[in-house]
Amino acid sequence: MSFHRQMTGKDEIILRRAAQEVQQGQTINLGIGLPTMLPIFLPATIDVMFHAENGCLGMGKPVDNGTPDYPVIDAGGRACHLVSGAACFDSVLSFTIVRGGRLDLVILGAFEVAINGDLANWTIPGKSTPGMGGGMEVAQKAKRVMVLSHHLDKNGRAKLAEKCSLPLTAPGCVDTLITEQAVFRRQNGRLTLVSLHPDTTLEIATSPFDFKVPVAQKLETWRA
Amino acid sequence: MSFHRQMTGKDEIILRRAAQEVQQGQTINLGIGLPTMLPIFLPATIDVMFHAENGCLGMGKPVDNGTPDYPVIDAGGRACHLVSGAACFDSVLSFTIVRGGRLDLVILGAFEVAINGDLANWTIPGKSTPGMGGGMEVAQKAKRVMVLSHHLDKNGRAKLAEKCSLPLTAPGCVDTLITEQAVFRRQNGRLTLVSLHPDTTLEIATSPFDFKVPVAQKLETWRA
Amino acid sequence: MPHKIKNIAEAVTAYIRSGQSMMVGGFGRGGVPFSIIDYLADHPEQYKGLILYKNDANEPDLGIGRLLKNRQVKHLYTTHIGLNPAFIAQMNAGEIACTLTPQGIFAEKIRAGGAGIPAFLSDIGLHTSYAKGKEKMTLDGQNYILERAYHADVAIICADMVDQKGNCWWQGSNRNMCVAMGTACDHVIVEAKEIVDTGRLQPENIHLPGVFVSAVVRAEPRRHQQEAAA
Amino acid sequence: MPHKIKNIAEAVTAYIRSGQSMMVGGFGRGGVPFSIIDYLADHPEQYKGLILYKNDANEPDLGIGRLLKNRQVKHLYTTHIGLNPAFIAQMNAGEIACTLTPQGIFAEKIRAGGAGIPAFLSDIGLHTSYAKGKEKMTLDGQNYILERAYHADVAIICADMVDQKGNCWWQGSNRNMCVAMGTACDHVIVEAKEIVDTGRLQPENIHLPGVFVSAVVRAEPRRHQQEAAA
Repeated sequence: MSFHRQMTGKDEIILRRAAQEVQQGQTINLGIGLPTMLPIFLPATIDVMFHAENGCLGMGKPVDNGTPDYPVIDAGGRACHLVSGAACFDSVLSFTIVRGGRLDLVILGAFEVAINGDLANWTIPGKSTPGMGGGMEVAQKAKRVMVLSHHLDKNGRAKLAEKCSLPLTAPGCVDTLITEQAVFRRQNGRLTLVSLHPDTTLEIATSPFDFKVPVAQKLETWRA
Repeated sequence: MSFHRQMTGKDEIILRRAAQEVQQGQTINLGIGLPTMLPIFLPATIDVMFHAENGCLGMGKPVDNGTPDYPVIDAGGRACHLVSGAACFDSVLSFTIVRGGRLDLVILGAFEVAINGDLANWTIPGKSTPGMGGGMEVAQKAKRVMVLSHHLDKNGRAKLAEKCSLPLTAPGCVDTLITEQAVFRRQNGRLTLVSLHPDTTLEIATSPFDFKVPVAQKLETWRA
Repeated sequence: MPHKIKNIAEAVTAYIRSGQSMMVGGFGRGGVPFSIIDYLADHPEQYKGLILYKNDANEPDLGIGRLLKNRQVKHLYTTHIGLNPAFIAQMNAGEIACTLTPQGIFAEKIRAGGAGIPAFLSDIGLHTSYAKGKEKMTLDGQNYILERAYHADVAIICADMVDQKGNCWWQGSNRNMCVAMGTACDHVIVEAKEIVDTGRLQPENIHLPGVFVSAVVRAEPRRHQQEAAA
Repeated sequence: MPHKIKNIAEAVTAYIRSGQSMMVGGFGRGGVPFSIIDYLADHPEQYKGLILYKNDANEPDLGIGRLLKNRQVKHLYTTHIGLNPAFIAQMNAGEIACTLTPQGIFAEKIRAGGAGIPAFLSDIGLHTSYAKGKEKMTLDGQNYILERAYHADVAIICADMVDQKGNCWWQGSNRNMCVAMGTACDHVIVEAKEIVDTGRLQPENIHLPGVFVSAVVRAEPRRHQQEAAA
């Protein structure tokens, strides 16, 4: 199996901004899709350990010409190298790490994110139910959940909604949402716009919302 | 820690008889004390695997001059070799083996055994409570529980009682009791005398009991 | 002790029947017993009505994807089916039952089955549709789902190195669900990529002791690899 | 990533306080962090009122036997104390609380604490005095004990080979309770018999990944061994 994806300009903006949120020494789980490409954008000075649900801590770079039969794959099925100090284990220990709260950061994609931090990313009933995989557990138990998403979906609707219409992966779990236009952080229980990409304005970024999005009094400078 | 014990003539009779009960290919757990000495009496043609609660399958001969600091000890603290094909693991997997019902045979000592198969071997309240260790689990979950015991305790009372007076390790678990005088097997829910050592008689062997011990219609020849 | 090595037909005939519950190792391709599955898929009339436990649904013509396509499976317990659109269509059409469980809870339920633990408490998915209809329990004022153990008649798993006693070792991320499944079934058939002499695996590094294993079979060259090479 | 190697005083000062709950690895002598325990026993005024979890009570002047003798422990959770008559006397005199649990359930409760499982069902000891006063539950007509997870502030364990990231490997039967304890505590101090360079342990053979480990200290020559040699 594989979840390869061509990177767009928007993707790159999101990934560069997300890389700024990563801290030295963290244990990080990357969801399928966009998050998988984050490591490319991390500076060489950052030393973190990537966790994969299928049973590795210390996932490294993708293997050139790696096949899905390669003995180390990430949770998306991509052949990967291991870094020095990596450990391999079984699914049971892998989720002991997850449910034991050992993940400092998990970076996920989303179908929908609600203003209160609710996350929906595992089923669109009647249409597509890929399954929750390890998503419920990482979303519920990681110390910090960051969602990477385009500001608008394919139909031009904002990914950040007042309320999720789809079944939840986990309630109130999203701490940070990064789109190509803005960064939202959960403050007082609500995702609050705290930073704008230089190419957009507050009016443009908030115009797709049919509800009032909280905006920080003083915006952070966009980092990338 | 160590539970060394000098072997007496009675011990040897019990162990030689017990060795006859072991079957090719079995996975066996040996309790502290007398049972630990069983392997000495097994013929070389018998190929079995000994399980130790602390985390080995495939315990072999004791190490000459082995200290308690030796990296492989049995559950009684004795330094041991591993046989070819042995596996070492942690306490959690060790008891997955036990509770999963993978032990074909467990051989234990006892304070008391009741005629219905009840076993008491972990506490004499107010006097001695060494603790149950792994005893409750092996007694409750092994496919077959065999107790090795002197026919009489130090005070001349029969080890096999109508009812246990001490707190139980597990109810109705004892399938076989071997003493230096007799073999008892549980038949129709009651430990039944099925074989007598040539040096004793039914009258002598049953005289210490203040209750009627079931006796098989046809006694088995004593094997050793 | 007689060694446990058998050929695939012997092992399957001895331990697998129509209507049985069967756990199948693997996450993606690692740990999947492709040769045993191909044998089952090549004999669809003899092995049907199976209840499967498998992390994911593989791809339509690969691994359990073949069993699903042949309609040899009546119920699939899994965590992720995103990669098998043919199966999703079958499921949406009501032709097959499918139970989705969060991946770590899926692993934990299997492990519990192996460890003699009939059920455990968990808060995973408690405030989601996953929790609907599930038994709940309150402990110290917190609400939990009572998760029951999984146990099956037979497990088929693939390991990288296996000795004649059935001791198993896995490379990289190939271990995944295989160890837990190997403890949770009445019989376990291990497909070995490499069979090594007993004693070659270091005792401390054995991932699944042979005591859990009924039979060891040799992995055959993989059909999809042969086709890719052709 | 900064390495985790500290000296014993640093690690103990950083992570251990009077009144804390502490899991201590080991079964017999294997896996027992003797150097860390000796440090605690040498500072009885600074480390007291401890709640200990340990498979067995060691011997009177060895390992946690020293902490018990110094009366630094207020409660011992364990499975076997048969070898420490001094402790048995203390317990019988009511000077220390002691909770005895069947060994596999003891291990399983610790593991559950590490795995985010608050409680599980078990039938071990159900028809014995062990079950008295414990919460019960019925499932499918069967009665079970509800066993609660153990979790502690700190674990001290001893491993045979440890790298700078805290990845651990154990020889022979030394692993015992150490892995489960290493997952079930807020902080874990590993006493290493040998510290090896990161990358030397094969990833597949690591028994406890370093993510669980707060600090690694070097095992000192053992006091009782020195005395025995003198």
